[in-house]
Amino acid sequence: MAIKETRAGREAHLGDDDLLKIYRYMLLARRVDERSWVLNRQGRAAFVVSCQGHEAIQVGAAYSLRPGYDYVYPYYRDLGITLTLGQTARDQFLSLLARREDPNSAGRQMPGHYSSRELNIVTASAPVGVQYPQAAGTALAFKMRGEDGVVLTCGGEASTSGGDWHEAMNFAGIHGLPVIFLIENNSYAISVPEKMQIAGSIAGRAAGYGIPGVEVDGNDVLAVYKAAKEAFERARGGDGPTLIEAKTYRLTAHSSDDDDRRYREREEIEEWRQRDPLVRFERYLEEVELLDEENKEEIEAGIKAEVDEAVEYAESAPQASPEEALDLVYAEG
Amino acid sequence: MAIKETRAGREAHLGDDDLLKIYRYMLLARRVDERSWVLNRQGRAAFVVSCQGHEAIQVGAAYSLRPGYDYVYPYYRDLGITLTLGQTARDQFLSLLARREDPNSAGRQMPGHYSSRELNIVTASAPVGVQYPQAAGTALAFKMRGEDGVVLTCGGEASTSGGDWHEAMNFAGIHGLPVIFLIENNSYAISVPEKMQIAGSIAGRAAGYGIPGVEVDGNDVLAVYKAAKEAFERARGGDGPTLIEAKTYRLTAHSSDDDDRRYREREEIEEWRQRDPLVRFERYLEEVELLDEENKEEIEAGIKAEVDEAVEYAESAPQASPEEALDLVYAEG
Amino acid sequence: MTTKSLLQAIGEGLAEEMRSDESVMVLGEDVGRAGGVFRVTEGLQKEFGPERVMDTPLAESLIVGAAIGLSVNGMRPVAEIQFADFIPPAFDQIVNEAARFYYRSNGAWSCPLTIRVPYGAVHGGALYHSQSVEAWFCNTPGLKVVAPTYPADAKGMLKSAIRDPNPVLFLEHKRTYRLIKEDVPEEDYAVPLGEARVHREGDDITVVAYGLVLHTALEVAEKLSGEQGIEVEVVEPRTLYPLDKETILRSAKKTGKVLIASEANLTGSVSGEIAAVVAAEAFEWLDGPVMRLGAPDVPAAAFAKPMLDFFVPGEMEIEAAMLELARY
Amino acid sequence: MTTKSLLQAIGEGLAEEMRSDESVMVLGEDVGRAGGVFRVTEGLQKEFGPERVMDTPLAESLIVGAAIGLSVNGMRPVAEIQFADFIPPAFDQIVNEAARFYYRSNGAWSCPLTIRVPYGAVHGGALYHSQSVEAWFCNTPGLKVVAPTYPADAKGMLKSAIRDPNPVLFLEHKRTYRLIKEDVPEEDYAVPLGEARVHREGDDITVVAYGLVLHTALEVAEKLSGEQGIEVEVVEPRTLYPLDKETILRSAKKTGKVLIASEANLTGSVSGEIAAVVAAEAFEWLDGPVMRLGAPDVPAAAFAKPMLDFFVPGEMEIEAAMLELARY
Ligand SMILES: Cc1ncc(C[n+]2csc(CCOP(=O)(O)OP(=O)(O)O)c2C)c(N)n1
Ligand SMILES: Cc1ncc(C[n+]2csc(CCOP(=O)(O)OP(=O)(O)O)c2C)c(N)n1
Ligand SMILES: [Mg+2]
Ligand SMILES: [Mg+2]
Repeated sequence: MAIKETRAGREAHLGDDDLLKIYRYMLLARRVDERSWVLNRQGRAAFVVSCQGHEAIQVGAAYSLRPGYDYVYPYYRDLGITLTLGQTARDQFLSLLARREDPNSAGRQMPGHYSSRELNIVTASAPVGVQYPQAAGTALAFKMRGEDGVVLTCGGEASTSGGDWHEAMNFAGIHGLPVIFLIENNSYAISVPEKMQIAGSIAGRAAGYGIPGVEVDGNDVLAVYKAAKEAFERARGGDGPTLIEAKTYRLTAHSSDDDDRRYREREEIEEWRQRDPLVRFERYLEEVELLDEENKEEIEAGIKAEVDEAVEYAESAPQASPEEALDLVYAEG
Repeated sequence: MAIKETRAGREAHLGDDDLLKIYRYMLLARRVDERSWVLNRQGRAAFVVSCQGHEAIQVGAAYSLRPGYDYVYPYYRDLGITLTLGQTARDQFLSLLARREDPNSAGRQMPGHYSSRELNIVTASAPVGVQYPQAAGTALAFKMRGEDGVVLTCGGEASTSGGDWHEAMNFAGIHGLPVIFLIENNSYAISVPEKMQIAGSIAGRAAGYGIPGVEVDGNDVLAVYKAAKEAFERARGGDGPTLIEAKTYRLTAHSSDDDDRRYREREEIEEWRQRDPLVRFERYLEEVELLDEENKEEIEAGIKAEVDEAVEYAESAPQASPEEALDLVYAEG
Repeated sequence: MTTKSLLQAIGEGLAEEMRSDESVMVLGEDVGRAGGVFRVTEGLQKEFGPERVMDTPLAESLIVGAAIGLSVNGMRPVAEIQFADFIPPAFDQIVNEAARFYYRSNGAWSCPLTIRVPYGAVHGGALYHSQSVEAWFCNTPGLKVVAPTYPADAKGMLKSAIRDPNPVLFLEHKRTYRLIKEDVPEEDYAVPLGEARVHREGDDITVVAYGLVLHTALEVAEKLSGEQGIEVEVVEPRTLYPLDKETILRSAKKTGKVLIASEANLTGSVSGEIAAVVAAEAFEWLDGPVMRLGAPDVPAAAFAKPMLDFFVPGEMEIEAAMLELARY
Repeated sequence: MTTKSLLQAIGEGLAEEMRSDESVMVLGEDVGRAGGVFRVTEGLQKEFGPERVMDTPLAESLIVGAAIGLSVNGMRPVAEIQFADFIPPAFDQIVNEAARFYYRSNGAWSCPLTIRVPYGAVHGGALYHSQSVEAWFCNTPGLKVVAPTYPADAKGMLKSAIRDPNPVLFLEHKRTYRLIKEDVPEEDYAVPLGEARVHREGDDITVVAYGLVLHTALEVAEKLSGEQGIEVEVVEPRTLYPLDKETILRSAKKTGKVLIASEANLTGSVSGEIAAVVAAEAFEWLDGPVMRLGAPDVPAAAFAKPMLDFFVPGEMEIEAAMLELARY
């Protein structure tokens, strides 16, 4: 299929190749995630935490970052972001299987706790919300040096309930820091539904800090892309932070340790499956004739090969030796 | 002077006796505070933290509380509140001079850290902001038991910068708790001016939590009274929390340990002295003919006698013995 | 009497206290509909409703702060911190607030509240679902810190904690939740706080331990008795703060040789305090160095199983330490 | 060389580091225009501007969290916590975050940041302007905790802290800010972290102390030497975590009698860890119990002066403890 200006591209100021790239990242994230569950069910992976349902938010937001220049503070679901930035399926499976070569932590942290010095992915934590003041500080450093770097920091809707989010929003607002708070609101925090988690609305809180607040359909990758791009541009131009609340739904259980039948109705999940952001973007690309059976299969096959290779590689990679637990407690120098 | 319906009374639905009582509380707070500084300058009191400038907010807000039924979480400037609730000048000087009879803490805490089991003044802390989640919890207990108690919790504008304030606002919003957050915004946190402390606006943040947010002139006692009364009524009627931001100015240094010449211009202070809430209310009462030279002097004389007696009493009251520091670490029972 | 796991005993203790005292309530993340991530509170929301078993926002300072506010207004809250690793945001409300209400108000206000805290390393838990946090709190006058290991103790101590007028931190080692079952009384009973328990008498050495390591220590003690005739006295503090010094010192004076073992990073652990007490107050009776065994001084257990297993003091290390001390 | 107080030496150290390294900056409450509530940062904002000497909102988690974020993006922040008592809201960012970036990222990310923390009891400070909080942190691998007492040490160690690639908690005892002056070098110099200092040699007993209590201990040691011929070796850890065990053990083995004194509540204090190390590793050399002296186990120093004075270990108590040990 020839690369041509399409409706989608025009709307989002994206070329066809960009659109297909975005699709590929979303699909890769989905397939890596699915395979992770298979490995878990087979007893080969101790723990999975999923990005399924969040791919549009993550790839859409990350696509206009400058890897290795801008900083990113992702959270545990952000596989779509780290893949878009340049991590690979291999990286993910090395982490899932706790191999020494795991680029995030050499098997120290759970999967989903991303880190890359090269890609400026700042080592992620498990305690929810701690990344926000850190992200604000990183943005302040850019501002102090007069650089145009931006910082993207992400979390679920429950990550706004803790004090750190508020303290960071306030600080970002006071100093007009180049930081984007991306809240991936998937309606649940493990079992706790949004109405028991959030009073008022998340996007609606931005105004109280003098910050633009944008609510966006998190299952619409191009809408997220546009909202994020505008926010990055504002930040790069010295116009300060933006809060983006992207609404979606978690398509899997919270993690492989969770049984969501305790607290979610099957019908609710089914309803949201109809709005699956990946399927939706697929339909869109078909409509604008960027995707057809043929190239779709081609892409699928490519990704499958990539995933197969990655799993194989990771499974045969060595684990860290026990004593390595003693290393790297303090930095030297 | 005959007790008659006046303009002020009609406006605020307050009788003349109420208006004069409010005036008396404000004046008492001011005079007790002024005397505290004198004792400090004479080397007889180690530490003073002041309510001067905040009297209208404090007396206005506390006047429609039901002492010993409603709960109050005051902060260190809230002398006007505790006096209105029923603490006395004596109590304050016993605390200032760290006497065993100090009702707040028997000399353990600094002055301004109020506590009274009888008056439901919950023991106040020094760490700024910790009272907010506590106040929300206390309100939840009222709600769970179906009682119509309300909780008033107060702090300076900087007390909204910490996470506790946000966590409490969110929780109060989710459950529609009968708690009133009264922010006494005096433009400074020690030396830090509001613009370095607060992004956006405090009252403006309430909406983000689905809570009514009211901004009120903190130097207008009747305006504060009305705003607080309405908020209490909402809370008692099951309509949940209110955030009140009352704007004023700290007329003294932060405390007796502070030298505010390092960070405030004399002109700025002078400007605000012109708007002194006590003077302003005095003028108002004169205008509506509730106050004249004669009863003003009478009230002053009464308060002076009360303050004199209280200082004398406190000075001759014994201090706690050293070993009492060991008592009451754990409750028995 | 039926046999119950630690997890079941705690759940049952909670339910019983809620039944007998209307003011007892539970709050925390996922404690309601989901019944807790470990299922300790399963069934409670159904029985007692969504207010008395309340799912909170993800905000630990709020959870403890609200519990304080509830406790001064007639309630007896039992707050759950989902994992010990996530207790730091509540640190201020625990150590600066709850623990001090009574003292700072000269006895006017007290905080009868319990904070349940699952702790300890588990497979797959990694750096932030594994920590032994007790040392952070065992220097806070006004707070009680308990860490029962056996089901019957846990149920009885939970009841004591809920009924106590002071704030109590109630530590539950996650790896021991389902590790063993034992008889747990059905009738109402309470096990007092502040009392250590001697699990096994012995003349040769004393081992002070709690949590998972206690189970291991008891196994090794049996083995050493059977195989080598070494008789180990095993003491479980049960309450870590304030300590039952008397029981520990009595044993130390009897055997003259003390090993303190826990899963916490060695340096700065509660074991250090126990060792210091022994070295100061039982010095004359000592026949050997006061030994400690703990996890290495690294941030916490890693995700990769080989590193995790290396982190937690195991049977071999405990046996080696006991033998070293016995032979000293 | 000019003589300087502790407070001046720290201020000067800060200014020098800021002059020689553009990435060094200061942030905290009132550090800017007001120059800090203790005036440690006086003059810095004038010299370096409002960004490099930044007044922050009243939010300690933010202060440390932002410092972390600054530190991973090329800066060397020196954060100030106004009083040690207000550090709990930052606990998570310090112990779970800053201290673990390096380990959890397998060495990819480090946090070169310093947190200055005025601590210790002062007249009028009461429960929340008085605490000795070191024990909360001296069990956190990845973090360094230092507490210099003398001006020249403090300046040199502050420089080391700022240049260190790890997070360093820098404790300053408020009562010692202006207590003494000593010669402080003008030229650039650094005092390494992790090394204890022997202030006074002696054969009879060892006293390990820091902060205000160190000053007292040194006075008493001189007195006992003059009046009774008892020679006390006084060791200052200077770094509290990780400890310089070697220096402490060397002294313990030499004198055989060890007293550890600090102003913290006794139970759960860092003194316990030091005592445990001595009891385990110098046992064979001990001629007496490992003694500790600290504040009583109550929440903190009270406002009323009689209670405050009772709280802080004073000359009489220190002398009594030294004599007891010397005569043992
Ligand atoms: C401070 C803290 N408390 C509790 C937890 C346990 N926990 C992990 S994820 C989670 C829910 C998070 O929900 P949300 O922020 O909405 O993100 P989602 O998982 O839905 O994407 C909880 C309670 C934690 N990791 N950190
Ligand atoms: C958590 C915490 N951090 C710092 C302090 C030190 N401190 C005491 S009052 C204060 C300023 C408070 O300002 P604001 O809330 O505006 O109240 P105001 O004094 O102006 O009435 C500061 C920084 C504290 N008490 N608690
Ligand atoms: Mg969610
Ligand atoms: Mg203020």
